[in-house]
Amino acid sequence: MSFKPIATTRSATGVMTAKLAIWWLLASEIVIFGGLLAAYIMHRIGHPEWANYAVHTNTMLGTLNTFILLTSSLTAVLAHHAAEQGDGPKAARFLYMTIGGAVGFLVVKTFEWSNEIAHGYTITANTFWSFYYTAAGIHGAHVIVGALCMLWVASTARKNQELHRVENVGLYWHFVDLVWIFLFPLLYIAK
Amino acid sequence: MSDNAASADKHDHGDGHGDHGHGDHSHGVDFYYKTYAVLLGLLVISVLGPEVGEATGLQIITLITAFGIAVVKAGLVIRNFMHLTLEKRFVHYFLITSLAFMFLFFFAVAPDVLNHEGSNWVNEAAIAHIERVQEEQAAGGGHGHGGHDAGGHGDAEHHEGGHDEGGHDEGGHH
Amino acid sequence: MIQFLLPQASSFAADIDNLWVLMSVIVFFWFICAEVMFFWLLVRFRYREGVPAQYVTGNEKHLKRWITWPHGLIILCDIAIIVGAVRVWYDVKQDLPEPDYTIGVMSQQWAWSFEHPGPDGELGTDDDVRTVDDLHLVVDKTYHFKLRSRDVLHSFSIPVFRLKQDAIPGREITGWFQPTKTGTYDIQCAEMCGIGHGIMGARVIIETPEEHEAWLASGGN
Amino acid sequence: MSEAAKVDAAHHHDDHHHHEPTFTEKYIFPLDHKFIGMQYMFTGMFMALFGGFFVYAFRMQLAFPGMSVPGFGTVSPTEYNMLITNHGSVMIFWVAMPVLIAAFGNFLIPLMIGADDMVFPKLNRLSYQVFLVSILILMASWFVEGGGFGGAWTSYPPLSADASYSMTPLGSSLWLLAVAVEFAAFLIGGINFITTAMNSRAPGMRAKDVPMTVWMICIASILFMASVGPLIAGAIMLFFDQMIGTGFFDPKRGGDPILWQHLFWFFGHPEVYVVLLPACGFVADVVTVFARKKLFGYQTILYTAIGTGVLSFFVWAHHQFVAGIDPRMANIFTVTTVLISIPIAEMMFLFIATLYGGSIRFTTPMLWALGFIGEFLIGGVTGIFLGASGMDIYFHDTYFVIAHFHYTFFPIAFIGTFTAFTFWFPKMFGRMMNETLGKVHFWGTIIPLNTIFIPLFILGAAGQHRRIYNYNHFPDLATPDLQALRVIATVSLLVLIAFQAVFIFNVIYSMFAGEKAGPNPWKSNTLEWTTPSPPGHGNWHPNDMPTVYRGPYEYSVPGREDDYWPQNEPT
Repeated sequence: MSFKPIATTRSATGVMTAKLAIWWLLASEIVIFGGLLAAYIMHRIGHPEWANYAVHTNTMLGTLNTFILLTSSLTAVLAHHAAEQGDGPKAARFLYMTIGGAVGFLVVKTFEWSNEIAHGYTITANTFWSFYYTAAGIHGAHVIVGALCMLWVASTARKNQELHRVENVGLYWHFVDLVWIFLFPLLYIAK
Repeated sequence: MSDNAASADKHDHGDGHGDHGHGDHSHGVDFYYKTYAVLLGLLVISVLGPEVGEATGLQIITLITAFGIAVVKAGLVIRNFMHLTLEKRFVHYFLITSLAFMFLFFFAVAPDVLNHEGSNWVNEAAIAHIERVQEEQAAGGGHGHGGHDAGGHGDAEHHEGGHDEGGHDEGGHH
Repeated sequence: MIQFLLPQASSFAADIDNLWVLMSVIVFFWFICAEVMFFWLLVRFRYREGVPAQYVTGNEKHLKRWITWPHGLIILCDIAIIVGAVRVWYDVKQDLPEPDYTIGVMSQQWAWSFEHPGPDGELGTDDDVRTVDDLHLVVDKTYHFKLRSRDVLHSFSIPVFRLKQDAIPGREITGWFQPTKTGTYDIQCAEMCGIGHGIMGARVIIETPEEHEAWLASGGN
Repeated sequence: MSEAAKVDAAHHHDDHHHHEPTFTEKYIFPLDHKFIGMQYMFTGMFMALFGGFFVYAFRMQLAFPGMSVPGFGTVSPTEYNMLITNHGSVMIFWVAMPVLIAAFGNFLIPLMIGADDMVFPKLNRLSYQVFLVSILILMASWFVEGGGFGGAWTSYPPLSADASYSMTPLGSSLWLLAVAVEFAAFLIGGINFITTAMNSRAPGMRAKDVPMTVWMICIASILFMASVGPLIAGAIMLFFDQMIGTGFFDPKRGGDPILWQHLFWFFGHPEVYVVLLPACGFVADVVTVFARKKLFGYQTILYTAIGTGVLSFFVWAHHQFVAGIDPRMANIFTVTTVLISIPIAEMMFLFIATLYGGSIRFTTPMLWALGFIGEFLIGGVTGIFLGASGMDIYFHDTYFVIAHFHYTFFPIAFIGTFTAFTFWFPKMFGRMMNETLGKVHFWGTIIPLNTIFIPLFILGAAGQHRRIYNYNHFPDLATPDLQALRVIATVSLLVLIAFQAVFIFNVIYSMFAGEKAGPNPWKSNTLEWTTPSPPGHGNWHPNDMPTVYRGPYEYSVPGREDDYWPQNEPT
């Protein structure tokens, strides 16, 4: 039985503590991705020759990944819905589906990257590819972290414990989805 | 502060969500599926947009479909999945502030990094780099080799450590 | 004031020193006011037996004006400082006068190399004179310098000119100065550039036209 | 509190006290915010010894070039660069931040808002552990092949990005990694502070009843969170440049070294206010207690703090005026930079105004707080010279800059820490510090502080640049007069360092042999003084958590017997 301080149970702002922390976490994530993407966009506009590099990104796989992440966002929100109804096992099932989405995303990513690296488009090839791998890599790290967190949340939710965590991990997951929603046009669509 | 006590109580019994305190915001499952359907529709449009843009030669269509739709999709996820609209006002404020700082960052840095020349300075290296790569791309059809060669050039130049060779003399490298 | 520590050897050195005087007057006025007030309050309201502290919230009109008036005055002073600073900045960095000569300045780890226009007065011709760590200038002539770096960041700083500009690899940055005083002075590197940063100095030699011609005639030795 | 909550709280309490925490649980891997705070504090002070040793070594080299420094040996240029770089990074990232924000934030926030702990004790512990890892990485970087990183704490590429320029292939990567890991630690800690301060306030505590220290640490954490992102992204990019050869900041491959400067200073300038604001908070709390006065304009001080915080995001490029940014941008940044003097000057005025009508007792903590105001004013006004673009052309990267920011950072990091440490020492250890030793330490620090840095202002005005290990290579600077100033600064530094021994002795002596302090030795209002010194686990008895009835600065209220009025005393 873990010890929980009285402080954690208070809510002077009216927003639950854990959720408030998640919102602050997302605010700090916005500036991390914001700084990186602002730098990328500046280079992208300033370097017309990058259009010819961007041609080599695989729009098909990018679209597939967007589809996977959107779907996993749906299952995440359905898990939240189930948790709201107090149905822990159902929420856990939806979370497992979301984790499945995360794994699928990473599998597609691995396939995509190994294909690109095999064609010589490595991270050191030029600055476009450096940004491509760095941005997608940081995002991928968030996907992995999100999947691990969901695994942990699902394990407690299954037992109908700590159901508020389902929504919080869901918020984080939606944010990961949001970042991808912007990475997708930046890296794949705009050519 | 009876709020605190109540939340403390419920919290410990494992149904921490009941005490949300914003009244009714439990959308039905249908609502989520509908949102999802709209998102997928937008995804299809954003993928088809550039095709139309290329066909008609209007790059603006590509940009609008790519980024306009990204913004719409993001809005839908934030509103319908993250329920930000039901959140307290101050949450909006600090999220928007972080975002605003990033725009500030972009517009303050762009004059130095996006532009390659300005008041009394010229970024010769960037201009030479662009010219050289574009020449190569034109010569080599632009496809297939771009990535590789630029990397090679970078390294080669690096060791020479020169400033003014500009790379023109290496145009026919591949 | 700065001229007592270091001579003014360029046309805009006096502007910068005057800006220093303007800012010092404003800034030290406020500084002295604040410190005098501070120490006076410390002495006046030190603990004395039987004298209780007053209950003051800070919203009393007659007390609050001690904050709001300085507040307004500081805004005025700030405007004066901004106007002074921007004018000097504009003259030194943005608005370059027509040059008599142009020189090239190349920085690298850890030396300066200078390209002087030869007898024809044009840079980029065959008679250019290249030197390392010695910059020869003619007094009272307007110069443009083209500043570059071969490897890492450096900073081209001539304290007697009150001039400083970082060199960025890959960029060519243009600036200007007009020496007004003959003599030999320091050039320092002012941006961290590695192990030899501490020895990356050079000398600027400001000569009369005759001396400079003689130097050119000797082939730059 | 409702009945249910009381039962609930009691349940928690019993549950926890079934097993007394072992030594390891209590001191090595504590969850209690007070012990984590102590860990941060003593780790930070330990790191200050390194920072102090570095400055000792390189100041000796500057005053007596080429001499064999006792305890170090001769300082080579490589070592000199390593010393200045690590002096700067250690003092800011591993001394000022952990002590001012993490240590006092951890110790004070829950106590001051009447909570039993931070909201996420385990995250809190994790934050300290991550911080400790960053220290190990940093220390490793000093001893690896090629030596520690020597590219200045700003770490500008290409010098920092390419080992063939910096000659420290491992040192620079490890240094960067240490900084990044340290940021992660403070992000975790910062979110914890903000959430705790926002959500876990005692019943009845409104926003305007929160002590200034809590407000300031909270605002500082928000500033940190909102500004550090671009630098984290930049650190990853720079790390890739170093380790796998990408070209983000390499101009020859389409990158741009200026980008790093922006990423760095977008964080770097708000960082100044991240450490400044907590120190201002301590000063506000200490000045009110020893002047027995209500804070002059609580809300105005709050607004000036928020205003300073917001404005601090608009000024960063004043560090880059002559660093190759477009000169037109400098005009905009001059305006914003000079304008930031308005809120910060007003805050200082309000602190001074708080003294008006007071009954000032010159105890050691009060002396430190007053010392902060007096000294920080010097740092503040000299900053205006550097923020004004025209003047900065000359002063950029000279010793004027060094003197300026040490007149801000020394008051912040050391005077601010001594203020808080001497003031809350009774609460931390249950004993009073020795006043005589405290005053000796105060004067032994304040006087050398000025004799160190006033000569540096003059050296800067004479055109002496930073980061140069031996000025004999520059004929204009190798004059005996200027050398005399360097010697004065170095000798003063030795005096200052020597007097810190008094402090260390005082701490150890008072910890074991000091006079016993009651719960409220200073007759202060805020909640931390309503619990025993040192507070037990959970700070208050769970059935007796404080409720707040008034603001924190109700001193000398007319018509009351006592000249203080604790926040939790029912009307």
